Amino acid sequence: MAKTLSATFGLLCAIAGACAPVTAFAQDDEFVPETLTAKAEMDPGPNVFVNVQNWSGGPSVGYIYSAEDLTRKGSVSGGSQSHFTISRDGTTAYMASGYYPRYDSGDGEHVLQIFDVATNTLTKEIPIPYKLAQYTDDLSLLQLSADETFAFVQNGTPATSVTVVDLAKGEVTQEVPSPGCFGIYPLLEGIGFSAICNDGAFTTFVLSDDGATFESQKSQTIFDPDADPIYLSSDRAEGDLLFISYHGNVYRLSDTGGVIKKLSVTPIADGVEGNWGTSGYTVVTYNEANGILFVPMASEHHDGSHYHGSEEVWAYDLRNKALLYRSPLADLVGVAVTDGAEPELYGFSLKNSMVYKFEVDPLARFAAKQVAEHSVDGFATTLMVSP
Amino acid sequence: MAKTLSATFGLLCAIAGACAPVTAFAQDDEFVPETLTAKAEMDPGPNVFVNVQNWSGGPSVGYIYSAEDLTRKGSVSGGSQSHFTISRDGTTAYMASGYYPRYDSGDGEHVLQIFDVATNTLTKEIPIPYKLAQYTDDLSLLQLSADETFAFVQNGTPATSVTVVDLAKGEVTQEVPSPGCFGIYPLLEGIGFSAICNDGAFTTFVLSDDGATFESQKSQTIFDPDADPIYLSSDRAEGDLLFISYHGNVYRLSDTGGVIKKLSVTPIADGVEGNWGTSGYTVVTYNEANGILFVPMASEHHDGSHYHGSEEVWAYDLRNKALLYRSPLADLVGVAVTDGAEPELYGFSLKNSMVYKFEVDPLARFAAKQVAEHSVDGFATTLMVSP
Amino acid sequence: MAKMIDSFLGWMDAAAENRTRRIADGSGRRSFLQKAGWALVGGAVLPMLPYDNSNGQAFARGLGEPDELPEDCEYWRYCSLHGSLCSQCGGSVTQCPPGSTPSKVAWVGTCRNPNDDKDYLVSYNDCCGKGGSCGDGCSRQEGDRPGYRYGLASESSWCLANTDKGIHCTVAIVVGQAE
Amino acid sequence: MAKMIDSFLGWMDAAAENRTRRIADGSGRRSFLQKAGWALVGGAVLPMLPYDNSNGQAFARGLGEPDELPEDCEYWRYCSLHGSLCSQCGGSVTQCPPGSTPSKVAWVGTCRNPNDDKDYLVSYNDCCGKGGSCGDGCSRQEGDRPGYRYGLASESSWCLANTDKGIHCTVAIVVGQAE
Repeated sequence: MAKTLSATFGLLCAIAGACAPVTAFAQDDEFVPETLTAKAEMDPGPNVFVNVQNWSGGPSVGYIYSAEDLTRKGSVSGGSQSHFTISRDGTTAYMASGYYPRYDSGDGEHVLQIFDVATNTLTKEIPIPYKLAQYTDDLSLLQLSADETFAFVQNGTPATSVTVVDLAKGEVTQEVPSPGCFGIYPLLEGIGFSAICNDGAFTTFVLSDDGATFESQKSQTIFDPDADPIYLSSDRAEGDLLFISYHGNVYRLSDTGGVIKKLSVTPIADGVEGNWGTSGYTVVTYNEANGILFVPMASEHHDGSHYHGSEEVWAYDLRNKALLYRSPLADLVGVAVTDGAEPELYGFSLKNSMVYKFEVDPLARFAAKQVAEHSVDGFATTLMVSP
Repeated sequence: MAKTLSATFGLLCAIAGACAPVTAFAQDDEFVPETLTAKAEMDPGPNVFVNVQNWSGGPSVGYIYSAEDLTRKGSVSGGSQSHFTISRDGTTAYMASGYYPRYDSGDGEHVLQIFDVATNTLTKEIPIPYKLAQYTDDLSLLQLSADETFAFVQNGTPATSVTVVDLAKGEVTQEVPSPGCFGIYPLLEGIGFSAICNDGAFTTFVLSDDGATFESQKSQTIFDPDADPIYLSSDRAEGDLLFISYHGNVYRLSDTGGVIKKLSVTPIADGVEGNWGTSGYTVVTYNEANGILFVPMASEHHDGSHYHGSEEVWAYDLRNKALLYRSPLADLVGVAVTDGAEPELYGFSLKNSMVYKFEVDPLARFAAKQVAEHSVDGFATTLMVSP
Repeated sequence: MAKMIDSFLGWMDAAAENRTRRIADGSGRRSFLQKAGWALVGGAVLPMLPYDNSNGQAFARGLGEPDELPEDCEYWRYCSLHGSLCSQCGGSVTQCPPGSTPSKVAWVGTCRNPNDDKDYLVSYNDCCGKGGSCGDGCSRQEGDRPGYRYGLASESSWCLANTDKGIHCTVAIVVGQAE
Repeated sequence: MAKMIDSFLGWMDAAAENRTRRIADGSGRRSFLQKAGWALVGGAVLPMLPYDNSNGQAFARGLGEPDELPEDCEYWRYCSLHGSLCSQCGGSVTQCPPGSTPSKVAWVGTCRNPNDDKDYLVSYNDCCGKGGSCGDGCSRQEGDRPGYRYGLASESSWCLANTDKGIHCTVAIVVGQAE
């Protein structure tokens, strides 16, 4: 019985075939069919953000966990090789990433996306120059100005520059050339930032109020990039900038006055047996209330081991220059601590694909022990905690 | 020393900073710097193809291994959720897949890509209707006509139809509606194919020489989709089509004459203790020279276990209706055997992320033992062997 | 298990036929098909609220379920699930995580509810339009059939009819009783 | 190790300065920068054949290497490698796999060759324009510096200056002797 079907009829038949099971529902009076919805908002409360960068041509994701117990509450997703940050109050997330429609060939575009954290929704997408750094994420690669009206985006083609984005207007105001410099460390006042340069100096860029022009000042030499290279990772301590070198030397810098000045260098592993060095990516995090720096460290560190996982996390009293405690927390490559009197420490492990919460005891020399964990799928090097 | 840098100057500086190391090479006369090249062609020889489908918004990949020792020789990459096949001579590969420029939002496109296997290069890309089945790969979802002049692509929106592509012209000639039917099993002569339908019958579609029109014939009921559902997986045996059910019943069908006819049903697990059933995705592969069917099987099979990995691979003599050997090959979800007198069997495991080669001994009741392996990263359900 | 399959088969055959015929309301096959097509696109026939802040507590009516629902693959209504649990990434058993979109179409399973010993039809909808993984995957796939019975095909993406394709996780909605 | 770092530092400082000055040929900084920029885009300065069928046997001249090269991360020229080995997916130590494209730019390491006990400059180029993974990854990263020394930054994609971005694997080309 050969026949020729019309395309229209065929498609309708097929739909019927597919949906017949779906359209069937019960006649029983007591049963009320359930409804399918999307949750409107995440549960409230402080959050931990982990930026999972996709290097395989798929979406990067900012995973959002409860800071309480690391329950996974939601996520926002963007393009490839994301850089990520959040607003100070934790209500807004920013992701700079690349979309490559053919994954492995042809042109793409780079965008800065703004997300409402509560609803996990994209609220704005701003095209940026096709120069975004395709680089392992560090918090210094996407930063906001002090008043959070501008975003600074690290470029690398491999020529380096910084794209300045007016967040209210949703447009790029300029591309600041920062040749031989990398990393963005915003000033605490005004519109501007500093960057680490290839000769061990820093350059500070002070922008006009409209973000359209800049002036720059280069510092004296701050560190020796050959003998004592510093990580991109940084945190603030009482308004100063803290960096740490591969070899565990803490550089405390001031950026007031539009130029970086070196305040002190503190070797935290001096006198500790075992050739300890810093180990990880997000390796500088400072608890303000107690003046304690937490650093993932590994023994027998050597050329090339600086991004390996930790053997321990050290609690170092930066005010009294004293190593207080060495918690045996292995395989961490990123740490973040809250600023309160009772610090909460978070960290994650690439090896174990896990994010962890650690309870820190101020009465026990800031010893840290694990109290929660959650799996993280993918490649992450940065994390942040919101109020 | 505040200064304003011009963007141009800054960029050049940055490039110099980046490339200074690269431009430095030695003056030593005896040293000849090496050159960076791309290999022009893969090493010759028969190949094993494994289609790794990307379901996460990234590229799918057809991985190519030496059929000799499973050395990885190359790959071709396309879009998401690929379906994959090769020409009979193994020189051309075909991939139907989806490109979704924003991964998680907005429109995309579906394409059929043609690759030259030797050079691993894309030679043609043909846009196809945005209806491609986003479905775990089976070999029946992308097939070529007997003379390899047309490609048949399975659609599912979830309405089902088949896109017909003229490969020489690089264009779609028609969309054949196949309501309630799925899977593409090309005829051995002429331009056409059969499909499995929801009532347990098959429909055979015979196309005009230009691929632009078709006539269809529906068969008698072949199997019971409720009681004895068959897999999509199929192979040819002396010109007949072989299918197998979840419960290990082999359906031998003829498609000559433009309609499917049932020739025999052979229960391969009858009389075997342990409630054995078929287990995997690519579960039907037949060695022509010896008339042996190889099937991944698992004991205590139950509703929902049909895609689990194997416990054993059975060698079943289909001519003499005899179970010859049960090789203890665990965790396989796909198998492919060559057609020669000395069969070579390949299989892969999702659990172990491995492709394997097995030596099959015709003198030992076609017992199979592993002789090579190679890792496969990602989700794969199909494999093919080329001459 | 056998009973469930029987029930399932019954539902696929006469019972479903009867019900769909009733829905079709005698207004002709073509008309029914159009309606069915619309219903399918509309999402499991049922009215779908765009957003819900009930934390997934609005369900379980008439199912005799406990207040706290289990989150593992062995939960009864996951009998045909093939996907990752939305309850592990910001959603719930019946809610897509914030910022994702429920799929317009779904596959269906028939699961035995141990709380009342009845069989229910469960609609498995993917949550779409969000990249990245969710929690653990489940692959129970009871009643699964290949694409020749597409409405039971757990191996398909079910974001396929949505504009935003990214599959994030899968929910399980009890949409009816099986007879 | 200390000696290699010393050598590396020497190369970064005076030696490299001397060499680049020679290349610049006294024709002015800006001109040099333009040339260097061009050279960078041209791919590790060296002439690059588009295709090669030598199976990677055309190298190792003057390096005293054995015929068969090791494929593991500990191979001497992989000292600063951060990526997966092209030799494990259809390429070789110096060849991108068929169908992929060598990166136009690269990072550089300084590695001690145990065959002649000399230090060499090694250019690590990504092979671009192909999706999917390659073989095992290596992360030795000796001499690696963050992006403020971009030419040593193994944490960057080096397909970033190619039109086709997909990073497939990484090769290691000996481009010079370190002094």
